[in-house]
Amino acid sequence: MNKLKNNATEALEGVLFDGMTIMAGGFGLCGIPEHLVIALRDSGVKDITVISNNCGIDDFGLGILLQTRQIKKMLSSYVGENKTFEKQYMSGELELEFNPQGTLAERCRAGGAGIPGFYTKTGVGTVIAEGKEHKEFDGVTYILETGLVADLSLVKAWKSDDEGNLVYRKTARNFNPVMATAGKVTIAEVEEHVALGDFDPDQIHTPGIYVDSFIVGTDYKKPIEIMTTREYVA
Amino acid sequence: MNKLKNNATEALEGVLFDGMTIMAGGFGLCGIPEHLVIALRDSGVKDITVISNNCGIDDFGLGILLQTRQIKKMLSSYVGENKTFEKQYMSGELELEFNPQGTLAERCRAGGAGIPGFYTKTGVGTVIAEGKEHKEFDGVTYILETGLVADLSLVKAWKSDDEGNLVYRKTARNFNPVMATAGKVTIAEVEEHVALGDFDPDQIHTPGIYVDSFIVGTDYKKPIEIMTTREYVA
Amino acid sequence: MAWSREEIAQRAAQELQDGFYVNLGIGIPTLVANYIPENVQVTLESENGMLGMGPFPYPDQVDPDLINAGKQTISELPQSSYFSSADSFAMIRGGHIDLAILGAMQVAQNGDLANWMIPGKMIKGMGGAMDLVAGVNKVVIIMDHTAKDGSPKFLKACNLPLTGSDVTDLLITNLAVFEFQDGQPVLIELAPGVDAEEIKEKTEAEYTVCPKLKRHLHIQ
Amino acid sequence: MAWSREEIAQRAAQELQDGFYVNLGIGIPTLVANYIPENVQVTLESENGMLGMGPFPYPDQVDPDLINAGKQTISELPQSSYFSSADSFAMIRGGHIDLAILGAMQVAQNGDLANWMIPGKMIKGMGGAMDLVAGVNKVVIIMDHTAKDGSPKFLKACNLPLTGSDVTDLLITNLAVFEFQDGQPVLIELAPGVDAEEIKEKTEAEYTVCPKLKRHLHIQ
Repeated sequence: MNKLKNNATEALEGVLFDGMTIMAGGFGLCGIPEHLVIALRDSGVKDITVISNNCGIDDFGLGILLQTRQIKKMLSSYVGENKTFEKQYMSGELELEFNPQGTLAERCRAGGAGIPGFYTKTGVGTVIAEGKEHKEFDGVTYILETGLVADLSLVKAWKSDDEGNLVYRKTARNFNPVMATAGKVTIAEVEEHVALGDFDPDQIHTPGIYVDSFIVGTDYKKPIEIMTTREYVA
Repeated sequence: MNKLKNNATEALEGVLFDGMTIMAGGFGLCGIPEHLVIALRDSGVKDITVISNNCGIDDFGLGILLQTRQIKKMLSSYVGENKTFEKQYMSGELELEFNPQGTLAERCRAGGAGIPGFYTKTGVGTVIAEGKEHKEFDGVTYILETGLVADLSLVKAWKSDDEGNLVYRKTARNFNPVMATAGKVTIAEVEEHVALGDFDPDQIHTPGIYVDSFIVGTDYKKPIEIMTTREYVA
Repeated sequence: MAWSREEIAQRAAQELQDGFYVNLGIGIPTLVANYIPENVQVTLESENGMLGMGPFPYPDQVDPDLINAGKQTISELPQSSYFSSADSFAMIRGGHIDLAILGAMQVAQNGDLANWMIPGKMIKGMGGAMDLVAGVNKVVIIMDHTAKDGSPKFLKACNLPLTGSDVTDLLITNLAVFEFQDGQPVLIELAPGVDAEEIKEKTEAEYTVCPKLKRHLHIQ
Repeated sequence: MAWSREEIAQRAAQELQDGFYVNLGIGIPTLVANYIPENVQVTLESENGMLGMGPFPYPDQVDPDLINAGKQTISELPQSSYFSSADSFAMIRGGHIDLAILGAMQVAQNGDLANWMIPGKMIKGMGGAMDLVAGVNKVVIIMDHTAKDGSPKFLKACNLPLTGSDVTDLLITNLAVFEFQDGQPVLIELAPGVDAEEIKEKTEAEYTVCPKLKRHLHIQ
């Protein structure tokens, strides 16, 4: 069982089909599977439903799949930074389902954990609650949200060992660990491949059981959306 | 905000009351808050409902609270290694609610995560399902389980920094991280107190937000229930 | 004289207590970090997966793997920890964050909050706002008292789609402060030079006036 | 000639496939680890929070912080990882474990399984058994074909309290192997020297016999 693939195209071989559902990790442009998304575009797979907190920007991240019109539907919590998105959504080309960010994260976690539904206070009394089952626990009203499972999850980690054990870096962790658990197939891309035994087993974020294969990416772009700095005080 | 207390008695000061619900981490005798349990016994607090996967052995771990008859009810998945338990349960002195181990873990996780209820396949068609709401998702039947919150959670970790960030060691992690999230008050005991900044922020298991106070235990007994070894082959 | 953005942030900062874990929204709420009272230590949470958010980084320490929920580059502190989005919102939903300070478009007298969409305009999404207002122990809302056309924003009922129902604990505008007591708004403070009459005129919501109404001469 | 405990374990080990993640129950299932076929690499999960469970430790490497779900001291491997009980059962419940091999008191013809309590006796608890049978992709049950008094244990319906309903995928006894195909048991193999008649006599459950019924001369 060799989980390491030579490149993104090889990793995606045999797992893509039109109309499939794909989860993609990342928050904004932070911790996104850059290379796998490019390979996804190059594959030409169509009518994808994408589950991802955001949809990249016009020319980077998931945004590049909008330019090629490969995305049929997005399930996200925020899509603010994308003109292509706005155009396709307004013209009705693109379907969009908004989920509160925490509900989205928990739906992925539930899907991966074999929990088909859970109750949350988030969204009660808002449009999010419309058509959903309401239930009281101890006098408080909650709504039923369902678990999400994807045909394929694409995640970005910092390091992987041969087993596919993953370690993430800083806030680039975000949705990646839960989405790794919720894909029928999960492919990771990492910046560094380490030898088996290099990780402290207490310090693995995603156990290899969730990772079907991984690639080592090079030349990461990691664009920064909003550069904010402070000045050195002399 | 100094979270470090001098000893277990000081840490428990002001948080105990008769009839309270207490979660205690550990699996068997592995990763149990030994010192806090002793201080709990010495406090004399009565009629406790204890949520813990097991109930220690006769003379160690939670078992010592049975000897003093401080426990009114146990919520556990397995209580096999304890004669005192058996006696008190058979005589009706002690109430007992069995939860499947995964359901117990998930109920704690849900309680800590503000999820009052979730559906699971575990226990469908068994006594565990009796009286619980059944619901179908995609043609499969699940039962509703509820989140658990405790008045107090006692957890055992390996190391803590000043902020109460915790790191666990090997399988001594078990129920401790989820129980840490599900206590209205959470007290940790650790083997080592490290300086702020000693932990890699990527490698913290329980963020300090969940830990109200902690103590550094000494002379850990850590009894082994079943010693199994292999021989060196010459 | 209405409070400036900075003064509103300064007033909101007075809600911070020692040991609090706090989530600050985008915009004016972000400024609150500049006015944390002396002797008060708070830990800032960023819902994309960080506790112990530090200040903006020095230019040579910018790290694309380290951003806040507003996608701005930030820095870490010795007490910082990182976790997944699921763990972050478990923390928020589970009531472990003491205080959130968020902006708003409208607030209603029953505590309803609208701050995520305007029908007819491009909807960007609610991000984590719905989770925050539903989960955080105390929700402080910051907004201008009236819209640009002078119409009130503190209403009998919101007419914009809600972010949460009955979720506001404290409302700080550029003119006044309202505390929700048992779900009912009470006017408790006035900005310098603002009187109760002016608030009455510029507010649609029904509220009571605290007998000990505090008139600020200046923000302290 | 009925299979021994070791031979049952050996037969069960044939269900292991390369790359499988496997949970082994207490008792005979534990022995399966000794018969993992060559060229097959499996990763053992322990539901108290470990993937990549290694063998028993050398006497001087015993670690009280490192035990398996049977509370036995074990060792770790280069690929091991540790996680919480919640994460462990998320893995199990979420269908990520390929195979579980567990002991039983009774199995019914609809796949019902009873392996956790005998009414009237002290109940020790189900531990993780209910979660495992509900969540793991393929559940292999190992048990003696009959009770000590000779009464059948593979029944029309279990009379002991269930661990799970309709959860058995393969039943290996000391006399035979039954595969549940579309929920119906099919006799597919016989232990050496055992014939179909003997199985019929010692079984209460209704089952069909596979046309290609395999008669073992010896376990390979």
